Amino acid sequence: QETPKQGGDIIVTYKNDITTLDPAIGYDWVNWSMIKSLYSRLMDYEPGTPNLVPSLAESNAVSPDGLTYTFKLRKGVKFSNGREVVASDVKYSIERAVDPKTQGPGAGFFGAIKGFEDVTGGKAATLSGIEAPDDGTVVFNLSRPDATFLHVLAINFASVVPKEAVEAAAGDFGKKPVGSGTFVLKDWTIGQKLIFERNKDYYVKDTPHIDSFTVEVGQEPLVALLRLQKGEVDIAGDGIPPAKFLEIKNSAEGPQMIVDGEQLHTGYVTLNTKVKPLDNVKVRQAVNLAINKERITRILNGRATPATQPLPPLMPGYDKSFAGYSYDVEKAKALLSEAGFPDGFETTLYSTNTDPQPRIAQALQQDLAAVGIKAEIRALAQANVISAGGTEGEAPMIWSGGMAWIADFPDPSNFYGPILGCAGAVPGGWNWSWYCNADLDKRAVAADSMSDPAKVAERTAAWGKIFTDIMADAPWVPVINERRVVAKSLRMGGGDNIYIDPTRVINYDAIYVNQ
Amino acid sequence: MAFLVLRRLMQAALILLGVAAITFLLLYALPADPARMIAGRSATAQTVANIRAQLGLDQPLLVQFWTYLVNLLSGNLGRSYAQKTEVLTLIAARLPATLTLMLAGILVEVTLGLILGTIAAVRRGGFVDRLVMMASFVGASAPQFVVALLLLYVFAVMLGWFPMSGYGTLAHVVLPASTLGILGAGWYARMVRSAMIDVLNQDYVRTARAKGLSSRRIIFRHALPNAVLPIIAMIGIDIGQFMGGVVVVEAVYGWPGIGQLAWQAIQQVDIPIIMGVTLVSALAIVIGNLFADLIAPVIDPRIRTR
Amino acid sequence: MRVLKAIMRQPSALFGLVVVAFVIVLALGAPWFAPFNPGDQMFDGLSLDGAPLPPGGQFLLGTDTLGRDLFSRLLFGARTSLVIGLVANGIAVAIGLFVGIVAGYLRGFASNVLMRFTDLMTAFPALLLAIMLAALLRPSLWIVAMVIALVNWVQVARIVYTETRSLAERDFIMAERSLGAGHLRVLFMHILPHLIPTAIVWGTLGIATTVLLEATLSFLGIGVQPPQPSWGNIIFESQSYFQAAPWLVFFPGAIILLTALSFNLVGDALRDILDPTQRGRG
Amino acid sequence: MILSLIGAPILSVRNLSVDALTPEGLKPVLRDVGFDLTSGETLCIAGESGSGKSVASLAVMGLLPKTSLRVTSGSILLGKRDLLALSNRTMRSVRGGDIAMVFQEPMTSLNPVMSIGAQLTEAIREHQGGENAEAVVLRMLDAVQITEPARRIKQFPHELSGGMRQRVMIAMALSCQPKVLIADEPTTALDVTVQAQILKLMRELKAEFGTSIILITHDMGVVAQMADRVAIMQNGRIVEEGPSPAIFSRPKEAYTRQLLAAVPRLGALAGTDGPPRVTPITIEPERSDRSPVMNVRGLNVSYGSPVGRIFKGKAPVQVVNDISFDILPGKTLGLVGESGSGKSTTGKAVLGLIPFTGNVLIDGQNIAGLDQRSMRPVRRSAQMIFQDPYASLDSRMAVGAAIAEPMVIHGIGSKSERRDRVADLLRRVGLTPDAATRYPHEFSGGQRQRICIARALAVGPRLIVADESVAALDVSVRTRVLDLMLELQETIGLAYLFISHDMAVIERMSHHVAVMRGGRIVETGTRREIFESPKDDYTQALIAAVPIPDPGVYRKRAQGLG
Ligand SMILES: Nc1ncnc2c1ncn2[C@@H]1O[C@H](COP(=O)(O)OP(=O)(O)OP(=O)(O)O)[C@@H](O)[C@H]1O
Ligand SMILES: Nc1ncnc2c1ncn2[C@@H]1O[C@H](COP(=O)(O)OP(=O)(O)OP(=O)(O)O)[C@@H](O)[C@H]1O
Ligand SMILES: [Mg+2]
Ligand SMILES: [Mg+2]
Repeated sequence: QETPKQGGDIIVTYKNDITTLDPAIGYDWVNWSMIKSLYSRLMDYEPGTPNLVPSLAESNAVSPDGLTYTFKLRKGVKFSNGREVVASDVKYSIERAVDPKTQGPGAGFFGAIKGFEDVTGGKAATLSGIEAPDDGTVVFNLSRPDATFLHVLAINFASVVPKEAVEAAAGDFGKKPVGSGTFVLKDWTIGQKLIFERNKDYYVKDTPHIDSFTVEVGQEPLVALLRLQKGEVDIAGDGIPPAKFLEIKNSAEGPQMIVDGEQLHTGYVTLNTKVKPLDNVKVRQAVNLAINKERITRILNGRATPATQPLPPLMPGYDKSFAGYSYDVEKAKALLSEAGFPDGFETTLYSTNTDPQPRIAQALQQDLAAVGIKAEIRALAQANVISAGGTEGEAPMIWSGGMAWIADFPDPSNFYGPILGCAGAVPGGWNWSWYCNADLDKRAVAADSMSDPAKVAERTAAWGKIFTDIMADAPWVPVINERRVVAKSLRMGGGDNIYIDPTRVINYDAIYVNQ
Repeated sequence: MAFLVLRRLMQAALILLGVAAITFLLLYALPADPARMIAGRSATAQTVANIRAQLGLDQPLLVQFWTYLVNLLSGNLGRSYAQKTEVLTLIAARLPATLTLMLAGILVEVTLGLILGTIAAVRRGGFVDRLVMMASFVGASAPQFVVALLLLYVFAVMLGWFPMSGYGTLAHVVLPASTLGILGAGWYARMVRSAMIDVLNQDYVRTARAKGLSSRRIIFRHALPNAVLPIIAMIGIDIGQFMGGVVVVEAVYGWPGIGQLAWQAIQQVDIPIIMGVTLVSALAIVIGNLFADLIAPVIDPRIRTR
Repeated sequence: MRVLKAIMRQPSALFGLVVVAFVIVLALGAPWFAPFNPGDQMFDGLSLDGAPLPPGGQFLLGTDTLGRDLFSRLLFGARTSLVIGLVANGIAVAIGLFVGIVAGYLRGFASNVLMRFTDLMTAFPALLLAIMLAALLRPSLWIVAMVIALVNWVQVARIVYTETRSLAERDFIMAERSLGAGHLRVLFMHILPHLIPTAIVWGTLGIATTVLLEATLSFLGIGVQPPQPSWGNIIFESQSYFQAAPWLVFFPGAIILLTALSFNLVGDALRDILDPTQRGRG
Repeated sequence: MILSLIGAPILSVRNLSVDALTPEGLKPVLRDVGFDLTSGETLCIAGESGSGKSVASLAVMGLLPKTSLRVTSGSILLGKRDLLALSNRTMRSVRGGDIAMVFQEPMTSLNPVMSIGAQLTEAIREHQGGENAEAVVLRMLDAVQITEPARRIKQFPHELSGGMRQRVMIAMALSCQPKVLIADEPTTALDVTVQAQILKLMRELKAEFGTSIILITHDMGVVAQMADRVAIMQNGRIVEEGPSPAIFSRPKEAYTRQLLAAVPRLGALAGTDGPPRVTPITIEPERSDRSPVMNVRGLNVSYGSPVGRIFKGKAPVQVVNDISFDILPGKTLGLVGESGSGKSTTGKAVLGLIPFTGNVLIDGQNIAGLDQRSMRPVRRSAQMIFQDPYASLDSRMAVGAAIAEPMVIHGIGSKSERRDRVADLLRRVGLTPDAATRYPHEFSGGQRQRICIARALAVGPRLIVADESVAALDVSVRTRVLDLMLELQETIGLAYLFISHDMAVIERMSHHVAVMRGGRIVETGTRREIFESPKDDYTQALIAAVPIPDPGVYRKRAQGLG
């Protein structure tokens, strides 16, 4: 591995606008990595890995019952407005993320902190569970043990922000961010570009490597790629569109331009357990058996691997030995007959409408047709699919492509609660299978309570078992684990894992330019 | 005249109100719940309910509409759900780009349409006429995304004459405006041609020839102003047609206009932005129509006194 | 019969007529002519990398990105696209004609209301309407046809309105009234025939645009849903492949253009033939 | 020697033949046309409609429509140059510079969106350079007696009256002092007083600039007044040519004699009460106790109404002012007056075709405020023949259907009965029944006029409003149409409201006459009263301005003046 070089200015492109850089609000995969770099948090990850390391915290201690976490803050860390970061900023920032007035989507992550319900219910303004005894110390008191709590403190919603800047921005903090991260937002021309400059005062030496990165938005991926080939762009953030993939891959410079790496992603079809005839477990199993996952990976030009279980391979707890349902048309037909549908049935398959999702839906449709299931496709805008999924009895099957679950943090629990647990199986929820298994829910709670670092392996195994056991009920068809493909210019340096960092997509802190 | 302007302004205001009402009603009939979209996938039911209350989404529809209108009158278009910013700020930041693009597009289509239509009319029935009519048919029928990519590929990637993407200089405008203009030019060329053929058969053109004027002067000074009359009304309608094309063209050329904003907002069911963009484009169309109505008398003195 | 004979005399119109007839026959006989099932995603229809296959060989016009036979899809797509191009577009022109002549002929309040309504529709973003309907209705070919008609009549109405206004000023309309003709008679027996050329121009020019618009609407979820093919969809699904697999854009594009052009040629000829004032003129 | 010098032709046309391209093949339009125009001379070309007068003049200008008309042989010599051989560029300098033309249709020959001044200066700039073009224009407008020229040049054609437009056209044609001026029916659309002014102007200009004039007209009165030489055209040939007095006094050709005989002469009917009978009187003599078919009291019409309550639009223009008259059954009321005096407006208003105030009783039924449904029976008994027959026929409807239409509207007869009646009507107006399947544009002006009359007769009305029904027709056709109308009055007792600006025609047709000026009736009375003892000054002026088809009269006048 070569040593990173310092300096250089790069250009990154995205199709969509950067919606907001407010860490309490931003929750899409584009702003995710920018927010990561603008702010610092108590905990963070080693670049390119899912390994937690202290960041703003110098050290941390957990009480034996797993209910009290004590952090010592690093000294001399400054916000980009010049003020030093103190313990009360941490408290303020997390309370702000939880406060309903902020309308942040991440409040739920902090559910284990004492006083959470009071704040979300509007009964209290501050979290009784967070204390700042002095400027350098933060203490968290939890109402229940939470094994993922350190991960929670590493997600964007836990980013530390200065109160005075938030108030000065008067609700526009997302456009005028102030943090203590590796980069500072220099300029933002709405609809055109954002310029991030390195934070010269950042507390880790030689981090970041590049001097600045400019994010140009509104760039069609196809055109971004043409520009990249001409050397006008350094990173095409949206990846390589299918139409261009083979051309680039097979070109002479292809291998150096394409970063193709695994991410914490599973693409699946939800089978609505509250809709006939999918309420019958045999039918759901039959559907699982009917899907030819190999063919789908081929349609994706080999940019994915067949999935066997909800967890992606990179996730702790993934069971390599679990084979899941392999493609078997005869068995599927037999199961359907057993369930009383020898001639199949008619149903509807929802999908989002951006390439290649409708194509994958059509591939699924053809596989289903082979066992007699006639699925009508409804390809809609994402928002409409999400709303159909959250409406009881509405969508029998949803292909998750385009909205698929990418983990917030690398812990198996993150794949359960909202999307497979009972809590999500409510109107407006995200459990589109409407699958609710009280027994599994209990096991999940038990696993999450094992917060003792010594029990990590045991906990991981417990989670893994939950996800393989759930496949007996077959609420999903895990279809593929899609790899992420990013295109970068030839001068960009750094390993694949920092362009497809498991915790932050592109790690702007770690990339560098070869002069 | 002043009276006419005033009356038209009042009608325009009514139309805007109508557009606002219809859009509002339709948007709220949508099943997608904005509160849920904001809250995200990890939110509790409580959070969603809180958000709904804060946005006033739990109010009766009419109350919501009334609030919206009152805010609108004070120039407040609301805040974007997804971007948590004033819609007005977002639109204001992008409007100049779209207006530039539209004006340039109209310029291209009208100029191209006038030139081609005139040439075809003058050479009526000949080879040039057929060629021009065929080309205009292809132009009017080609898918815009493909045209955009083709122009980009040929003139930016292969020839390198124009930048591939961006906004700011004249060179940046050329390709997007041409893409937008080609489609319209096809339609205009056909309309100009038939109007022109009509006009060239008029007695006053014969009078002009009897004066010994050059063909160029006859065409540009006598025939064109008359042929252009029926086309002016089209320009007003065109602005509405452009809104669709703008989305595609802005996307391909990375043009920072409201087309992209609208497209994203639609995907995210960001109702305040959809409302805002709708109203702004309706305003543009209404102004376009108004302009067409007001410019017609400048060219045609007969309408002035009517 | 006279009309048909007159068309036969003009080579370009005859060409148009032949193409139109050919396309219609192909559309009706698609199940017999198509070498493959249009929805069949064949395993050997993709290269090992998963790329679509170029024309030639087993697949006459190549395959699409799912390994389906493009030729068969174009044949079946003709059915959808002809309905859109002819029915939807036809309805739009009909509504536009109706609103335009009524508003242009009547004066005063009724005319004003109609035209302001047209203005409102002009100002109302069509795409938005389509999205709303997409969310509220079950997608189908007829829904998309309806939406297209709803969106496209506006321009026709405006043009027809202006034309009717000047027609209504013509002496022969007053002459009809002096004979005691009622409004309906004047509108449909005397004004409408004069608008036929306009209707033909818009009707034929609109074919290609509506066929493509259908694809946009299908994409938004209100049109025909995959895997049912339509010419617009075939282009739309693969338009970003214009470099990697140009045949996926070229063939459907060429067919849309050729068909629209043929209708246009026939329309132009019809317009001249149906116009008695052109009779016996050079 | 001297003779040949003076008589050297400035323009001579030799053996000119023009073919028209039709679907049926080439059709000759002009055959071996030839004439000479000497310097300072006025040549009048007269002849029936469609004889090729306009085509000949267009050929001289090189303005034949390329797609349909083509010169097949002959030459057009301007001085020594053959215009047919000139390049386009050289021809341009001839047009407007050497030969200028005033076209047949004054209303449409000016560009509606250019100011008068711009259209005038343009020609001068083209031929004489830009310096003081403005001054030349003002001088020219002054010369054609347009008042306030400085203001006029800023105005647009629609702001001028028909007579003014025609004078602007003449000013434009003369502004570059052409050697030859071709004027194609410059006065057809104008009333006699304006016509008289324009003809006078042309004579003066000829005298002042020495311009040679080719004047095309079908009005033999105008010919008599203007011509030095006359050429008579028929079927694309010049059938007779010679000095004006010779043609008038000793016409050689039968056609020329016919043309001269057909001219209505003012005063020809002096001393008689009714119009000349075509057939001997067979119906009962006039009885004064019969109630009028039309009774008009206090009729007012104005154009342009206030648009809103708060803001006043343009003030409405009162065009018809407090008019009252009666029309008796089987009688004709002639309505005469200058262009723009409100004649057509009156005609339309009394049939309820445009809004009016006042009372109009048709057959005793007051039509004020009637809706469309209650008007229907009235429409059956009162019909209108419009000023422009071509414009009042639907160009996309076959003639037979057009004539049958009123019967369909009023639910008369079965399909076959209607067909029979159409055939009968066509025969009555002198057309063959096979005309029913043809379209309006396939007929000549006179035939179209007769179709309109047939349509008006279809439902058996008691009253017909005939607006300028013969103005656009040449004399021979005009006579036939007038005879038909009189005959119908004889046989079925029709009453007419006969609108015309032509005094001679009014004299020939009317029992009673009303003279209009500026929206008011200035004088009314029996025909005899009006023509033999006019009281109003305006009436007298109208009668005095009528040209007399006898060059001798003008010669004497000119000598008397000189
Ligand atoms: N563009 C044309 N194409 C074919 N035939 C034409 C064309 N113009 C004129 N004609 C024919 O040429 C003949 C002469 O027409 P022209 O206009 O010279 O008549 P005119 O003597 O001026 O009659 P009028 O007194 O009615 O003006 C007519 O029979 C007419 O039908
Ligand atoms: N539609 C209209 N709007 C406004 N003014 C009009 C309109 N029609 C006619 N006028 C005006 O009304 C006056 C009378 O017009 P009208 O047509 O009745 O004249 P006329 O006596 O028939 O003349 P002509 O002999 O030229 O036919 C004219 O001054 C004319 O300018
Ligand atoms: Mg003529
Ligand atoms: Mg008149």
